[in-house]
Amino acid sequence: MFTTFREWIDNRHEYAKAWKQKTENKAVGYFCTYVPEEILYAANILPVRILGSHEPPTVTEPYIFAMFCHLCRDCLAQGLKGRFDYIDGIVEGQSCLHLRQAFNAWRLHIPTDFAYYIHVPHGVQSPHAIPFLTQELAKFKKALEDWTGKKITNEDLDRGIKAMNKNRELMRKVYEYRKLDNPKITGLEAMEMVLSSQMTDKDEHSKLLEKLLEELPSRNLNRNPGVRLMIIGSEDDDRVFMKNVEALGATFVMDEHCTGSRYIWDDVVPHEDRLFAIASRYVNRVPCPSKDWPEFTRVNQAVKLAKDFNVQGALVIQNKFCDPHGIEIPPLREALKTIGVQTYPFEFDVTVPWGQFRTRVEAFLETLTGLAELF
Amino acid sequence: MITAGVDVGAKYVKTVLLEDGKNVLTRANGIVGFDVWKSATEVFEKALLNAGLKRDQIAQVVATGMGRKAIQKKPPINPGEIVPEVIADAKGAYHLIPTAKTIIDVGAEEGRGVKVGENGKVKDFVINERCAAGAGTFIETMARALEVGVKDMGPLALKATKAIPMNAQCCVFAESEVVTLIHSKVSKEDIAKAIHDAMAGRIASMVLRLGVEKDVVLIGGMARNPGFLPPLKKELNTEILVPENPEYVGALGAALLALETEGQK
Amino acid sequence: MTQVKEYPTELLKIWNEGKQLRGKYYKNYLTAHERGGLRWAGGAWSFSAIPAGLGEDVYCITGEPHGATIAFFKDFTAKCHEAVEAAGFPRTLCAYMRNYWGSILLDKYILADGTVVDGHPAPDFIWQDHICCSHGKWYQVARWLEEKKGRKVPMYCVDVSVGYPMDKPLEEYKINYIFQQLNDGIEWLEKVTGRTYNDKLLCEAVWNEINATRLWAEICTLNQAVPAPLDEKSMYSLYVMGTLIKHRPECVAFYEKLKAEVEGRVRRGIAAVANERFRVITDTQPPWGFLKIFREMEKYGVVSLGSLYTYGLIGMWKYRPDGTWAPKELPPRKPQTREEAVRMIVEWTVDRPEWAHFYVPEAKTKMILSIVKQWKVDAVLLHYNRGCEGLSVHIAENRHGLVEAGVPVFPFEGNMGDEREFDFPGTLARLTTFFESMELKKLKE
Amino acid sequence: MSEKSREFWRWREYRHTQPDMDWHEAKMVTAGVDIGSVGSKAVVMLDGKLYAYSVMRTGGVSEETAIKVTNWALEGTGLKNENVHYVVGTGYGRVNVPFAKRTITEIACHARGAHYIYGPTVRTVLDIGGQDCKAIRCDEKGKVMSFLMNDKCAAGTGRGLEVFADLIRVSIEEVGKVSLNVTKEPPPVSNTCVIFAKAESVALLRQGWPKEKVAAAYHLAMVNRIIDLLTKVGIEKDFVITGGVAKNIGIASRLETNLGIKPLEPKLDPILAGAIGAALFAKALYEKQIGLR
Repeated sequence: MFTTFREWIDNRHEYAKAWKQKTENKAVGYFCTYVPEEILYAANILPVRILGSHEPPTVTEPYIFAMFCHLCRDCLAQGLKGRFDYIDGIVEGQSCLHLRQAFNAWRLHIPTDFAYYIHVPHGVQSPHAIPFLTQELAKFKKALEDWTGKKITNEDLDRGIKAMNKNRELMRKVYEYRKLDNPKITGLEAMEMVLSSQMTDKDEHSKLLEKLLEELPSRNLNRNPGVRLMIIGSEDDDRVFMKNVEALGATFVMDEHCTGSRYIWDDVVPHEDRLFAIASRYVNRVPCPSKDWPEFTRVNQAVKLAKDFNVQGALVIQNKFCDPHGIEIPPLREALKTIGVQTYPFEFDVTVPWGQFRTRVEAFLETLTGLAELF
Repeated sequence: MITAGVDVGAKYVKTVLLEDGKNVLTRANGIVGFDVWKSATEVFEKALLNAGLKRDQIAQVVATGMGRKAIQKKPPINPGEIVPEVIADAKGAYHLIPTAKTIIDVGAEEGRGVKVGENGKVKDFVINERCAAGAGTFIETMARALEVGVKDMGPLALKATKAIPMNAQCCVFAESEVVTLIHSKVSKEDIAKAIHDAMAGRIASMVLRLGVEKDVVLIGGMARNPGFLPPLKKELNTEILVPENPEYVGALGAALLALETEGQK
Repeated sequence: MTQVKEYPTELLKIWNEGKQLRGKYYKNYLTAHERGGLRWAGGAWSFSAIPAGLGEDVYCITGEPHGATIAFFKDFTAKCHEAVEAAGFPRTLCAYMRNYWGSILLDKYILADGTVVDGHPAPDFIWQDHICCSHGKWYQVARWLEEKKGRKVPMYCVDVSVGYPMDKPLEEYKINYIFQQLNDGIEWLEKVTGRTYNDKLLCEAVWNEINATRLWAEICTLNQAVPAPLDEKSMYSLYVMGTLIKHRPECVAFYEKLKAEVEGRVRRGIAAVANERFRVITDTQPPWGFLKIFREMEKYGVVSLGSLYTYGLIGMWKYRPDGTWAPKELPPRKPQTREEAVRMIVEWTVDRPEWAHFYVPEAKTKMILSIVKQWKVDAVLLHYNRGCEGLSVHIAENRHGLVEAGVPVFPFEGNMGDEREFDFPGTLARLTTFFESMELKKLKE
Repeated sequence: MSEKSREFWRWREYRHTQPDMDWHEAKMVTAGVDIGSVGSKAVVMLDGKLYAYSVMRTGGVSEETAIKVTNWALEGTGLKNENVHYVVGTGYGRVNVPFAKRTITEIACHARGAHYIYGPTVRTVLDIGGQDCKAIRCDEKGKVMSFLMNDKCAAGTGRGLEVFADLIRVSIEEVGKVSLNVTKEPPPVSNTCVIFAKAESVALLRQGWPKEKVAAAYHLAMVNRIIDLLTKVGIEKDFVITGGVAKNIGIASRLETNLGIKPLEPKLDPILAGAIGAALFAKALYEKQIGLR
């Protein structure tokens, strides 16, 4: 199963082109997980997450100042290099200033006939956020209808909601197997499962998940799980880092990433007003730090997950220049320390110097295992 | 009429003696020491010696480069005027290649991009910010880490088999990755290529801010490094012309400007 | 050397009055508790007219101007940065925010004149707004730091990140979203302070704010005159009143007096810079620790008339039918009830120029081009400000738009609040190269 | 070599054998090989006592360096590779030490090595390497309790000093001393990163500042950056400095004045801390292997 997930990620462009040919429907690129994919599925449009290629994004210099994170520049670089020429439009659900620039620069400099920005509110802890987002989603639905020339009915929305909820639920079931003393999947595999879901058709992805869930109980990784780690922080699709860390005698048993648990943790609760139901999901979901104030709900979520998956140590990731996650590092590390989970901070960039990181990871693992036998 | 151009760079002083704005009588260079005035004077006098001339036979001198202020209003050079590097680069490169529209000058410390209008006039320019400084010296430091001569770094890079993407935002990040490569059994050729690709990436991102218009001309000390040109062409995806004696183009431009100021008087 | 005209110059008479007003306000904030008053913390863009309804003795030092004051004093700001980094925060975060947190961690407070007082005065409540990613979290963490010192500070934050379309009025449901949050906020203020809210004071404060922010725009318009009566460096000390006390009558009175004096200077042809011959505008906050860069520019006869930042951070503007960018028209009459006052301040504030550029880069480029045209500007100096991601969002797109419109642009990288990252000698060398490429020779050493 | 072309960045390579010890009588011969980003060290111990060591520059291929530095440590002692019972590799190139049975990070090794060099009262170890700085908190046995390494911008302290020495044309071994003969400490250059610091130093030299004053400003900037790291991890007495830069008196004395804590005086070359720690771990591992532990 995981080889298919991996292939889907590595050949994401070929997959989307083949899907378009087969279905003769449109595909839309999106930047952040605050885009309501339920409505896109309702309009029979394939949402495809735009992520970077981890190569220096020099082409973006005239459009985004290099002091903004590598993710937003790397995403724009993919568009400028023509690697997403097959998508029919782009959509962004408001999150941080960084990805907003990738969206605007794409809109301004890469020909596309549909560019829509949904003002998902930041005040998600306010009671007025859901009614506000419901009206924003109504405008978004209308814009899709005008663009595709097809009405989006309640049945379509139900189909979209069902596809998303089912996919999320199945992935949560797979995550449960990571609580075992000897987890049935590695951290790398979990990331590949969620990442591939963000770039492929949900129903197709869910079928694979159902087969995976049949096989998991008997699956044996025959590897020593070693130290139980958790990875928390900025958007992270760096699979090389995950692979390398898990080769040093540790396993990522849990994550708090928008490319991981945060993407699958909340479902749409059915309601007569479908848009209200979808809006409630995106307001009440585990928030991105850029929307998480005045209370630290995401930090509390990370602490809860660390307990539930009995984590021994956590790697706290900040994409260099990422302010929302950078601001939360000290409160997050302190909260985890109070429940006995040691942490170590990492600064990620477009390319990652594995030499430096290997020393930090191994030394961190040594503090967790204590090299007891050598003293 | 003989004029002179003195380009006091971050690391080297370059001097050009020019006859009637057409043929170059001699070129001389030397390392910049603490006493900038002394180093510039030594190189200037070396040029006079090579050409068998005296100071009073030089009608006009114009100085340029980072250290130009150190020789202002002081004998023996006593330049009639001092001009920023950007203006001297434009003049010199335009003289050598009149179709030049975008000039890239990469020296030891600084990198510059100049957009040139008609008759070599500066339309727009960009100079690397400090984060992107130190192109030349970075290659020197990394040559030391690889136990390779600085001159051999370029040719070594051309023999590489694999391209390894490396951070192109600043030398400190790039250096951390070079150390990683050294300790993960990557061949010296591939490491040298990664270093040159990173430097080219940094200079390209600066020039892209300016916009690339054909013909593109590369000048400055780094133009002599054969490993630097191919990745720069790839990043800017354009052909790049390199004139003869690329590190003297600034000094040549200054000598041409000296002719103009002498003409106006 | 071509002969350069010399304009008469003269010091601003109102200058000291401004200094005293600001100094007095800092003291009032510090000593508020001694007189039973209240202190609140929030940003320069938070709706400061709303807490004014709690009483006349309610004071606020807004975060950004305080961050700038700290940045101005090099060694204090260095200690703040060190304290924040020692606490584990990354160095790339907003420089104002780090200065603010630093003074909490050091438990020190610096006044406008540079004296450092022991004990960081904890606010009674936090009243903030959120449009930049760092806004809400700035005070969320400030609150977390205060709590670790045993001081519980309640926090309320109004989300205004609703999207501001270019050249279209704001939809009703967006205005309503802000209006409802402010209405709930008044009840919250009564709960956390135990005071009964006074709607009459609110109406006064809203009307003061509307007048003060319009007056500042009118004063900025006077800089269209040649020679320019004000230069940006002095405007920094004048507009700061608007970031601190735009809801107070003293601020309205101050700006009325300032406007009269500047109108007098225009009539008499008084210049801010004697040999003005090249008019520039800048963008976003300057490197506060290196304002001497303006004096270097004056040696070339270059004057900075201001920027979208000095004009639009608090000044309120609107495009007129004829396409010119002008001070916003006052509403017909003073608000009488709480609902009228809150709706009026929301409808007034949503046209804030610097909110539009968070969403549409073309909006800011258009406003800068209007200033270039109407203020007769020769070049734009763009500060690629590493210290503030909010005001430098889309800055590369703005540069792109200006260059395509044929405006000479000089971009320079720096940091408004962390002077360790500002390369003064390098920037000065590049700036003088830019002037020389504009055929401007140095006039005096 | 003319003054012009001398390489001020190159430091002296050296080795040493303890004369009064004889490996034939030793029950356990163990070695620690520390392949750093700039310098490589090999240490040979007899029953946990320092016997022979060598220090040389890390070359372009770390595997060759590992072999060369180890052979140089054994040179003249009569010992051959096979006589060494257990070898532990550490440092950047630890994975490339062909004959190392186990690799342990330099954080654990420096803490253990500092315990050997400075004694059991050590609680805070600062290792200023060529590429990275490490601030380590350890217990009375030299076991790591917590640690922190520099962020991306603060990399390259050791190599930065080499580039700086080349810039002001003073040998790397003297640059610390030169930085101290100033009457008053000048304001530091920027400590944002090595590139900013060097650029500002060049500007100061061009303004006519004497070498000593520029060196003082540069060293103070590096020390401020190191202090940031130390305050993050928290400093508990006794405090020691290990790694090559420990011998730079310009850094060590400024750390003392600005931290207000006196680092202990090393009885042994602090650059060996990593390799010593590795050799001691090798002894513990060998004891486990032959059932002694």
